[in-house]
Amino acid sequence: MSVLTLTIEGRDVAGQTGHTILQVARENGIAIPTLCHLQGLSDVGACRLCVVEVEGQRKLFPACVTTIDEGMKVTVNSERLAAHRRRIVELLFTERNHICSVCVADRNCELQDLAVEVGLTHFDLPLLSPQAVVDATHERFGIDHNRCVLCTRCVRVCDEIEGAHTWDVMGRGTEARLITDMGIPWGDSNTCTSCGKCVQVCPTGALFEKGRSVAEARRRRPYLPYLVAHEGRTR
Amino acid sequence: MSKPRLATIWLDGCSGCHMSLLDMDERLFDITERVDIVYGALVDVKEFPEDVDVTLVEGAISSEDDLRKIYEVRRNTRVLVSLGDCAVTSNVPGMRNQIGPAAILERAYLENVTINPQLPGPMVPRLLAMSRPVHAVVKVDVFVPGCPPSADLIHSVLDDLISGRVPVTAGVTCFG
Amino acid sequence: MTVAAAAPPASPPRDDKRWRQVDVRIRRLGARPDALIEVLHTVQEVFGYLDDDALSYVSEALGVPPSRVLGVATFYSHFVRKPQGEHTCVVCMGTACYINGAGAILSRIHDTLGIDAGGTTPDGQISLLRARCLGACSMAPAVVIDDEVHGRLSPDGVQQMLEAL
Amino acid sequence: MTEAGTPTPARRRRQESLIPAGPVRASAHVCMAAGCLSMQADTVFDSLCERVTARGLTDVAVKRVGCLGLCAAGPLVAVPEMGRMYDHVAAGDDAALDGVVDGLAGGEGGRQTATDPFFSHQVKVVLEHCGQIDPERVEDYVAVGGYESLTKAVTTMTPAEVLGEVSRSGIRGRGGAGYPTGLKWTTVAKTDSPQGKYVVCNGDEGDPGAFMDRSVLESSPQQVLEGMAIAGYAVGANHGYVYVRAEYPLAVKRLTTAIRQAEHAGLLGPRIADTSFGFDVEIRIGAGAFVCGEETALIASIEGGRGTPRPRPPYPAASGLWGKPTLINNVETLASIPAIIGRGAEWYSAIGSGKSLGTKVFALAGSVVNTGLIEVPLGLTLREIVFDIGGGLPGGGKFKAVQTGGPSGGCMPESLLDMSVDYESLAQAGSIMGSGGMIVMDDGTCMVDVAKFFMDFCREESCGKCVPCRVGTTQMYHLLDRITRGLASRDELGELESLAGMVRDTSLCGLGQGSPNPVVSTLRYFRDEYMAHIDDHVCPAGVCKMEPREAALAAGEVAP
Amino acid sequence: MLNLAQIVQSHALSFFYLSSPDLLLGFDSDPALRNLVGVARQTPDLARDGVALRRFGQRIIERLGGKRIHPAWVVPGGVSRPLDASERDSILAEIPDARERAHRTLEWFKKNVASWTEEAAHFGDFPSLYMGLVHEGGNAAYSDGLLRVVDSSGWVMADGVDPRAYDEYLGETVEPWSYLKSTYFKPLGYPAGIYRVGPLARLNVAERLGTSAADAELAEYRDRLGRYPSSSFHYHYARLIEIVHCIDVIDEILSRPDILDPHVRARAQINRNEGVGVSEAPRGVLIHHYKVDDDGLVEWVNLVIATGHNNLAMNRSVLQTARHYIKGDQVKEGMLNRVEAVIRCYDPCLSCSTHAVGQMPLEVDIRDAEGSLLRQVSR
Repeated sequence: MSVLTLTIEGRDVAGQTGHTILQVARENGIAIPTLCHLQGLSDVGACRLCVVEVEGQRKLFPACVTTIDEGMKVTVNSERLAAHRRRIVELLFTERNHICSVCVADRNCELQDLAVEVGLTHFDLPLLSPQAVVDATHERFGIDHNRCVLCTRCVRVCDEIEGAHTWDVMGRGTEARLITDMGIPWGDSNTCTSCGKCVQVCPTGALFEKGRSVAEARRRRPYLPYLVAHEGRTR
Repeated sequence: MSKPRLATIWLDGCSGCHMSLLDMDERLFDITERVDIVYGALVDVKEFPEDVDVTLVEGAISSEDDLRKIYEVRRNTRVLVSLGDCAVTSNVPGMRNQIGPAAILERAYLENVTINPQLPGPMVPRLLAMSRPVHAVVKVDVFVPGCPPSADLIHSVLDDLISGRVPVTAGVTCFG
Repeated sequence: MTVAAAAPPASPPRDDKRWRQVDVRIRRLGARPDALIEVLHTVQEVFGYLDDDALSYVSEALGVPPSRVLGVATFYSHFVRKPQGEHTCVVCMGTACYINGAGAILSRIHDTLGIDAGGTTPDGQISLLRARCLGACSMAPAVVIDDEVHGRLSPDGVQQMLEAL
Repeated sequence: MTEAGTPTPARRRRQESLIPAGPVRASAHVCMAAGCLSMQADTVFDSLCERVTARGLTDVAVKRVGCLGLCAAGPLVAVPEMGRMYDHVAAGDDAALDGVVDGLAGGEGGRQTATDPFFSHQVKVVLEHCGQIDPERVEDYVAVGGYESLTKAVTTMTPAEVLGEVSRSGIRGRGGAGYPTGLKWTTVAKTDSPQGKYVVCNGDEGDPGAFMDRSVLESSPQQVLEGMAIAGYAVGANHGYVYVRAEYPLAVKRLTTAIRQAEHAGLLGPRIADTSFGFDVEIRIGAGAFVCGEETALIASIEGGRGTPRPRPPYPAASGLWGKPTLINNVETLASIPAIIGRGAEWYSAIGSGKSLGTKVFALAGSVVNTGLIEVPLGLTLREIVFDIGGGLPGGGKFKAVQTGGPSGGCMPESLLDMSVDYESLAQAGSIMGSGGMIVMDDGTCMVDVAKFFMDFCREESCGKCVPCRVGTTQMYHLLDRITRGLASRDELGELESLAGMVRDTSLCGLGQGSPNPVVSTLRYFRDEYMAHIDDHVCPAGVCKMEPREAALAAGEVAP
Repeated sequence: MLNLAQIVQSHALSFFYLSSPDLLLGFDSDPALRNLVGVARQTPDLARDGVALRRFGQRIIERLGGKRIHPAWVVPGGVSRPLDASERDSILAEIPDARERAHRTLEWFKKNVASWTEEAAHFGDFPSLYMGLVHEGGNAAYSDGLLRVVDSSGWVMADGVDPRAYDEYLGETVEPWSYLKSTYFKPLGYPAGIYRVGPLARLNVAERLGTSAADAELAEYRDRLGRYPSSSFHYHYARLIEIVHCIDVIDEILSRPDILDPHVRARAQINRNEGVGVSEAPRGVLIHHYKVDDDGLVEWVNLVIATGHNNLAMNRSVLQTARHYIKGDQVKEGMLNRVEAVIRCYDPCLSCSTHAVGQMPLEVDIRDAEGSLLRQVSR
């Protein structure tokens, strides 16, 4: 595995071939906002929060899936990127119904943290306020589609780590939403092993543990050792 | 130089933001010494005055009454501050936007009533089709998200405004 | 937690011989998971639409997780999950048709049949569908009634044709 | 090679062409593409056969052929030996039918294709055989030189030489992006892959208002297959897929027949032209998703999944279908290959101008007299295409704009009519070549409404995977909708423009990146129309219905 | 304890921030000065006591629930985490100061009560029923206990009522001119079944409060005003006594040996589909009635908020005060202020109970005997 040298934010850094800009940046303490990325799961480059500028390229590149090249000059923080990230977080907040004040994940949600990180204080765009349901048929867990940002972490962890592939996305565009098996209530699923990995990886209050309220913040992913062990393994 | 004229108003909100304003405890008197409170829950003024320097607006715009008031506030205020998630994002009052006001009124005033169920009549302000954040209707100068924003944050915002600084809430505080 | 429902039978009651056509198609494609879309095409050709039984059956036959099957079946607008009417009326909403008045045609059909795009008349006679582009742009605005393309239609012309069905 | 159709007047089993045994003095080519077919071209074909037989013209053939191009004037019958074209030969119109037969018998009538501007300006490479051969008889294609290029390639040229020929021809992707085809082929060829490689023909053609691929597949499917086989030989792939839209049933039928006949004739399958090179083709039918026109989404669809694009790199040329190197070209690109190999790169690069070489097929539609299919050398001006070839606007309508590139394209106003149609100029004008849809709009069209139409299209066709496109298109649509209802403020217009920039910069695939183009280009050339809607609450073209102000004010939908 | 802290802070807000300007500066004083700032300038100590008492209540809520407004500590099945020793001790340390301020304010009020006799007589002084929560022994209850209803002479109309049966005793009706529904006591029907809740009602309904200092004050309260005082003006006096009481109860609770017990959370599945909870909110009886489906999703809710109970009483009080203070067609500002002051006695929270109208539009129609409109005054 040969080592490549490049500059990120003007700093000379080195990384192994095949590693992504995100990996190398984080190894060198350079922060890049992410949402759909989760170490241990395959990357899909869907939320676009981690797009960065590469010198000599008009296009922006998602740091989570773009592998490094020798002599690459990467800019992570620029006015343009900051504005794009703020807009992406705003779009997510306006797509469905993210009412932090009454959400089970209040003060324990990555989308909420991102709003602070990108400096979002309000939404210029109107809230789309779609109708979305809550499925609490599972004995221990529930899903609130109002809070889902379609990052598909749950789909990936269920497929790649648990192997049950209970979750998938149905429909297209902004009508897309998560389903269990043939679109049946979660409690009736016969592929779900009730392992709860999806609940642990969900960045927002969409997947939650029943009986555990906002006051009892749930433990987050760092405690899932087997996820880190499967670094980047895709199936 | 006369003291800045401060007003507070609360539209479709739960008064939690005003309570948080009072939660600055003794510092409240430091603020009241440096400003004239010309309108609000703590003073007995009925008409919104003219040339107000700063108005803290709590609550979403949900009824025609809110709409009338916010236009009046905007006309007479230099710096309009959207205080709290309801004003900034329509928050909980906005949750009815998914199903519209009719369903809410029917549930409360027709279904859940023992005798003479009826929808409250012409004297009360009509609910708008959508409950909206303040900046969806008028220009807002400062956003203070939070449900409620902490007393410290409200104090620092007021302190900045009184001293002529532009308060920065981006990256400091968040919704919820 | 309700007692886990008995797993759906390996293959749903298939007294209908049309299933054999589906089985043949599955076998010819080697029952590989990536033949999913081709098999769904066959099921829709044979049965007219994709109901949950059919989707579950295909999921079992190809070894594709049910959630993925439903995900694919609902991604593509060609697949329909409700039985279609006797007759189908597809209004093309491509650019050429749109600027030549396809919108007026669609609203006239809505007024005549009382249904919206994607719906079927209560008597199950006519299904109204909206297409992105049928490639009949030279005859815009175009409407396809039961696989027959009709070009340069006026709202009145469409109404007469529908009433004749 | 099977024997030509038998001349006996017995009722033909499946409407085969009427071909006399002896020498043929003249032949009537009846267009059987979807357009004319929908105007009962098959009845026209039967009537002509009966009349020719009744008149005892034993040296006249009546052939079923593909698209003759001028769909506006369908049903069409061409007599190539006399350079004539009969239009509006309606099924029940005896006078017109007799007119054709009189012509065949030696009389006058019909248009002279040599002088008619619709035909004279065209240079047919891709459409060369369209309307000449019977798409459902491989013999016809072989008779006009079909598969000679494939045979020449596999027997006399090395893959590298084929690559060189294609690269030197300067041909660029006809799907829309205009990526140099030679470069793409070389990348695939360079990547070695023991488990094999694939050639994929992208026939998804989701652009509304574009029907070039449909006509090519319906009129000369063999040409595409030959192009795929040559590509397979050049890049070292033995297996190909043709991905065709479900909305083109006739194209699928004729392609299936073409594959079977080609395999039967040894032109496809294990040993092509008795060499060790084998190439077989499978058809994959799309199921209605515009996004599947994008390479990685197409791959995901062929793999039986949801058509959601994947980030690139890795590009399909390096790792595509099932992870193997995959060459993906548009129908039109592949249909040009046989001519390039047959007549050489120099002949092809002599056509066109600058960096846009060769010919391009355009689908003329909208408010233009001669709606139909044309193939012209790149570099012609918009005016020549719309007015000279297209015959201008019907009923003397006033030209307002022409839209190219579909939902990722843009609108060109009158001031750009003299702009040359090539990749670079279109990009500069804020549009893209796209697949070739060219829709002419008269002054009865509201450009804001058109922008909203395309945004509505992108919103519904977005695969929903990446945030900027999924939510961005929906929010841009709402802003455009408010503008068309006269409710929007200038601030909202600012929001629209800033959102457009962000969606273009950050979306994962072409659909999202291109979705703002219609808005940006109509804002660039028709900003006054937007301002009329916003400031004066008026739709200059009278298309949009303005909401009453007082109601909107009372509902808090607009600021005072 | 959280509820008691809430009562202390809410009563402090009502008395010091909202009502003290009338009581201290006078109902007829200049409206521009008749506010908290005016009080702070004139009697800084009283204002400081108010702020301190409110802070005392809010700090308890903040320690337990993480934040002063919308705290997140109470969960289905108990509370999310136990109290730790340092929190208990820091609260205990603040009790003496709070107790002293409470008593000082009560003494100040008692000293001046004579100057408001006229107001006391016309601020909603009419017979009505009273409702509140009571323990078996007759002690006032704030977070459990059963409902008791007495009339103005003390006759017990209903006692030991299980909260689940609230809808047998309470009916709701709608007036076209208000989003606030009116509740009435069903056995007496509408509008006869007018009743009051809150501090005045609680002290009438209960035999005693249950803490020595407060019960002493209660005895003096009853000496001055009679066993069942019927004027809404006395809400103020009752509030101050309740502040004293709540502080003492908090002290008791914190001194219990098991206060730091970690077992504070019960976990259960959905074993019932319906539940009613009643407590004494600062402004009076608060009823929450929920129905959930088998998965635990709330399907149906009915909340009867304290201010809703008092709606009929408030309307009656406005009528009485207006009749008394508005003579002829001359209306002085102080008179209109009294009409509003009577509503302040109830300490209504219109936002919580209506969620629609935030401001009190006050319009007074002045008609002559025949009812023809003389003048219309709005404030």
